[in-house]
Amino acid sequence: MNEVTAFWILAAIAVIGALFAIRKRNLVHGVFSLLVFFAGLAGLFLLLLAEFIAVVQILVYAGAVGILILFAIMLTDRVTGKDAFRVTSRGSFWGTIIAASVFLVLLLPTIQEIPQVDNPSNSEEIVKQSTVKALGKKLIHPYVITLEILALLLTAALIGAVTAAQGGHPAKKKISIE
Amino acid sequence: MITLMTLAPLAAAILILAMPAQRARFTALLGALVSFTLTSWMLLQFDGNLIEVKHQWIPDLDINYHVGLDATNALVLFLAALLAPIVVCISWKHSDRPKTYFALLSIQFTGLFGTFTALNFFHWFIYWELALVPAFFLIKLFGKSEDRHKAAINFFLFTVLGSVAMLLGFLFLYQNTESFNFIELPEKIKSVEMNSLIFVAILAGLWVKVPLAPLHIWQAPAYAAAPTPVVILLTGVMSKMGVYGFLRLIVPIFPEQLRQHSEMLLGIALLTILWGAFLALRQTDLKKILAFSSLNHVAYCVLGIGALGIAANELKVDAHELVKQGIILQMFAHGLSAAGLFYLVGLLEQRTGIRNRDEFGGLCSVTPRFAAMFYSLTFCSLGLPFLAGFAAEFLIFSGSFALAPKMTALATLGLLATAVFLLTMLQRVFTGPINEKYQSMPDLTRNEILILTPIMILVIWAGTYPKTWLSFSQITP
Amino acid sequence: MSFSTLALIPLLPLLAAAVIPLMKSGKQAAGVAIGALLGSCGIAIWAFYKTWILKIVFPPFSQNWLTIGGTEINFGFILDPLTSAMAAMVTFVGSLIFIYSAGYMAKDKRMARFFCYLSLFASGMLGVVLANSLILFFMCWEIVGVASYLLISFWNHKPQAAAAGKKAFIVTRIGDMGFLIGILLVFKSTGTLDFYTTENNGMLQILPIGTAFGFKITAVISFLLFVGAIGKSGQLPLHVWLPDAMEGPTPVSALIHAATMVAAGVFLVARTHPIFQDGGMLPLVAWVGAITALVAAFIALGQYDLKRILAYSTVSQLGLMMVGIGVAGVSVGMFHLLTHAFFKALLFLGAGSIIHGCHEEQDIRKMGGLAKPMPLTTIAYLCGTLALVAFPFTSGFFSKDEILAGAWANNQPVFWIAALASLMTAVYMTRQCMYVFPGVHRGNNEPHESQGIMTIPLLILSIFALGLGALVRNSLLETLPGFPAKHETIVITVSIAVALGGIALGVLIYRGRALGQAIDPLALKPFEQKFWFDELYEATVGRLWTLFIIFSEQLNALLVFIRDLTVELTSRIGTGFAIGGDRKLIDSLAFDGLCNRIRCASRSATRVQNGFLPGYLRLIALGAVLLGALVLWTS
Amino acid sequence: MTVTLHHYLILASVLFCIGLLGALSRRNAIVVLFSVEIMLNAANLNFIAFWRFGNNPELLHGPLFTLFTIAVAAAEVALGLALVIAVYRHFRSVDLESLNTLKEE
Repeated sequence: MNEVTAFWILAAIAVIGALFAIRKRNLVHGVFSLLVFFAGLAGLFLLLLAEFIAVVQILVYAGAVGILILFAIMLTDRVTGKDAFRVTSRGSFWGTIIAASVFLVLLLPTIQEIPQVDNPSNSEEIVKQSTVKALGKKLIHPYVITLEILALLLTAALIGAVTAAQGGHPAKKKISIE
Repeated sequence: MITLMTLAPLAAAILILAMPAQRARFTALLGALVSFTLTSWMLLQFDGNLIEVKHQWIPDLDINYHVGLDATNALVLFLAALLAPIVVCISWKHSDRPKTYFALLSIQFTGLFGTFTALNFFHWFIYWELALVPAFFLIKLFGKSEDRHKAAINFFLFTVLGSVAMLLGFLFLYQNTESFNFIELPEKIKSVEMNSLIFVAILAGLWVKVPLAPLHIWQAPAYAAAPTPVVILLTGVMSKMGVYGFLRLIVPIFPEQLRQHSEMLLGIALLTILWGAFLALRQTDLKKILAFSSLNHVAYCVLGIGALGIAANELKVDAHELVKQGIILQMFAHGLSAAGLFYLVGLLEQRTGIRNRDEFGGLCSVTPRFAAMFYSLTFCSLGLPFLAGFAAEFLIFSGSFALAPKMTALATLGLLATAVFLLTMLQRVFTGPINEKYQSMPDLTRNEILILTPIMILVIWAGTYPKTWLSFSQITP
Repeated sequence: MSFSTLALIPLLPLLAAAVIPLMKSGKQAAGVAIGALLGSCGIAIWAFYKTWILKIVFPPFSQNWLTIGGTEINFGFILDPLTSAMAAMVTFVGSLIFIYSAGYMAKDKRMARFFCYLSLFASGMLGVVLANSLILFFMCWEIVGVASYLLISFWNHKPQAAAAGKKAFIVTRIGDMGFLIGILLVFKSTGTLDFYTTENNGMLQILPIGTAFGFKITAVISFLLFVGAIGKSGQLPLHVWLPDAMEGPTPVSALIHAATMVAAGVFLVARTHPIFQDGGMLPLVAWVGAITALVAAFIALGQYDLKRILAYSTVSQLGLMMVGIGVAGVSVGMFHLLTHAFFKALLFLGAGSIIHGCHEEQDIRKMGGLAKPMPLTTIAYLCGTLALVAFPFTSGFFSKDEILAGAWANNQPVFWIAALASLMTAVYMTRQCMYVFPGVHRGNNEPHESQGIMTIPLLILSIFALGLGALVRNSLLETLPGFPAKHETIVITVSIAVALGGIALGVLIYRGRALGQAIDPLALKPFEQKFWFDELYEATVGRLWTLFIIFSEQLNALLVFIRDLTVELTSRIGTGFAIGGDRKLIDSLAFDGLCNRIRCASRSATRVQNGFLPGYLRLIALGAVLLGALVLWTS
Repeated sequence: MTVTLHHYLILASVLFCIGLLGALSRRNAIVVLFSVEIMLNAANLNFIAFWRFGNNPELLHGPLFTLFTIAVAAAEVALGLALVIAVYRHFRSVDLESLNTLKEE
């Protein structure tokens, strides 16, 4: 299986996964297709010789985020959305139009100006050398501050999430859905 | 080291705000003592050559963090660092909103220290203003008399207007020279055409701060209204900021303009000397007497500055150096004696509730120790030899007489008038029949004597052997 | 005689002054002070012996005090005949006065403080005497001034005493200002303040050359220094403080007004004599001295206060010393200074003893008949009087004779004035003695003789008052610089005639009168009123001074007014803007109008802000699209 | 034919717009949240692609940036879900259309 074939297959998996994820009425199904999308993307990363990122992608997204979302769905009502007669919001047509135009705006420059791209084989050697070790060094030497800040951010997010989810004050007035 | 010394009181101020009120005074004292210790330690190693710390800050605008200790500021910095803990000790029993009070005091210390150490206009000016704002609030919030609000506003407006003029002057100067650096400016300024308006603008800021006639009218009400520790800072250190400004800015940076305007400066200084002395003669409020006396004494420094503008040709004495050393020593001496005197008057007010000189009498026999201290400091103030005031005034006079004989000769009249009003004050307060109301006034306590002791020692030391102190203001060969 | 030994002379009393405040009892304090001064006295006499008898010449000592740039300011001590004679005199007379004070002040509960001040004073005075640099001289001179201020106003519960101290300090300070300017001028023109140096570049060795303020510089300097001397030595017109200073305790009067402080002015002229000579100011010195001598002698005639008579007598005698220096050089002036120190100290201490014996009574009209209860004091006092009136062969006779001889040779008008002053001296002293000693006692209390500690110093001083002149005359005139004149017959005749004639005149006038009740024939109104000097000063200088004060105060008030006016104007303008500009223009037109428009516009915007979250998201995305389109369009 | 940067870029923009479409048109908050995740991942793909085909790959800018993005995204998801739960507690719904308290009336 050569590279091109792999690319197409993986791209197809990712696109289909993403589409299903946003179109599925059943949220649990949606999450599973999201996982498929994540996996496809990880495959693409592998294809781009970024093994470490691919692994992280699997671990964080497929592992953690997916599970998290599943839990969130379990904790809220109408998980499957069976009784929701309408999945899309009001005026979703305009949303679709806008999304399409964003796509155009993004696509146009990509198609118009063919970027001057090096032959990937030229830099392939260097790319292959950039192992996890090099990445680790980089994280320690110039980006240590960023790393620390990220750590802080995650901690803060953790605390914030706990606090927010805990609620504390029970709802004073309950608004029923229409 | 200098930075640490400058910022220690500021750190104390922040801590004070974070801590319970009863710890405030300890923290303030700690901050002041840290500064004092560091200053003393630096002075011990100081040999007259510039010790500087320089960090880039905004290099494109020549704004650097640049502090230093050199012959010009060493002694006055020491004075400020010495008076800081003393001021805190004096206000030890202060119980009215202690957190605010001590935090403001500490911030003011930082402002003062920063002004004396900064060598870059940018943060020098920040410190300069930083010293002003707490003083305003201290007078307004903690003053005793009725007119404290008016006095505080007055004080603030006068000095701020002066500062604005100075800021403008410096900005124009910067446009011409592209430098904010006090050390480099004298060199750079030689090559550019200078508008004398710049000089006048900077002069105006210092003029108000010193103050010189006729912009002195904020001084006496402010001194009279402010609480004693604040007056000590105002007269002991803040009035020196003006003179220090003259030495740091006017003398090195504007030699040409100084030469052109030296006659005017001498005249103004003379006017201030005599005016201050004569005004003091009619006052009955002890604090106002001392305020005008302060006006008169600091003006001697400016007399010296004026004389520095005159070229010394074929003189047998090193007149410029004499004047310069005299000015520095005079700042030191006056800072000490005025601080001590204001403290004593504050004690008097605290004990009797009044400070009208005519309502006392015979205190000499009621409170002998108090009288002894008061007499000594008064004599220092009127220039008695072997006390600090004389050495300083003699140096100023000996230099300025060589340069401007007539003006100096007239200025000695000020010494005479000083003697008259100070002795009249002593006579009214301490001699004559004992006023029965104050017959049981307590004498100085041990703590009060302890506070005064360093001042007394330094006054005598600087008077008998000023060499020690002048070694800080001269570059040792 | 090393530098440090010499320095001990002023330092010992200084040390005593520093130690005394730590002591509790007055007796201890007195002991310390007397001991210290006796120590100084020992050293001074040793120094005197070395310089006068062994005739050793000591090089001047200098010690750097300050070095400013290239300029040095030195402290120094000098030991020459002038100095050692003066130091010996000051310490010796001073010791006697100290001892006397221990008795005089024994009942005062502030005795310790008194001795502290006395020691400080002695220290300052000795510093003046020994100083080899003008600056040290001046500094000690000021210390003397302050100590005298403290001593004169020692009984400061009396308002007059406090006022007198202040007056003394301020009037002498007027002179000091002249002195200070003189020092500055010396410093400027020579670059040194040392009198003598081993390198021969002291200010008295290289006299300043050139002009200052349009006159010869040495003339200006000597004039200014003389102003200082006038203030300190109570010469006309700055003599007014001296009689008032009698408010102090009597030993103080003796110390300050006889032996030491007032002599400092004369000593200053003697010390800087070369400059006076070079500047040609000696005739001025002589004239001022002569006029002072005469005026003060006349005033003394009209006084009733025992000590004030002596005070004016001192002023008069100081005038004569000035005359002596002016006409015949240092030696003659110093000769009279030394003899005068002894007999005037004797007189003052005697007066103190009399006052003490009469229970603090100072008015001579209330005395009389004291010869019997106070024999020792009387004898001593009469010895002093004889010396003062220059009775032949007492010490005053020799020194005054020299002065008159010099005046005759150089300046005859001055001679006649001095002679007249001497005559008056004899008259007023006789008048005083006639009031005090013979007859019956007119006071209320029973007079008594003083104790031994007070009378013994009196007797010692009497011996010196009588004998010193003959003893030291020759060696003094030889050793000290000066040009004593030959003694013409007429001088000696006049000299003896005025002394004896004055005494005779006094006895004639006052014998058999009902003293104290009848009108005194010589106490004329101008004399009694001291020629209205105080009133004159009050009317001129005092007025001018007050005028200055009022002027400066009004000027200040004007400034405050201007400030208030500015503030008022600014606030008016501000209010004007607030009403006219702010409220009308900005508020109603611009601001409110704008607000209304904004409100209208926002109403349409609320349609977007409808709380519909996906709508918001879409808007954001739309914005992104538009931005992207813009980028594409422009690139 | 080889796979070029172009392919990846177009793929990424397609994925991004799918994510956007989801965010703009679905009414369930959780779906909106994972739409956002899809968009983020599309951006990550771009980073990696640029790194792979761009200049100076040895600087590792792409992977590093992606790493950081992933971390931020994780934080964002955690918080976002927490908020969703909180909102749900309050309104008993995660329907975005019913969350209209921002409205003026």
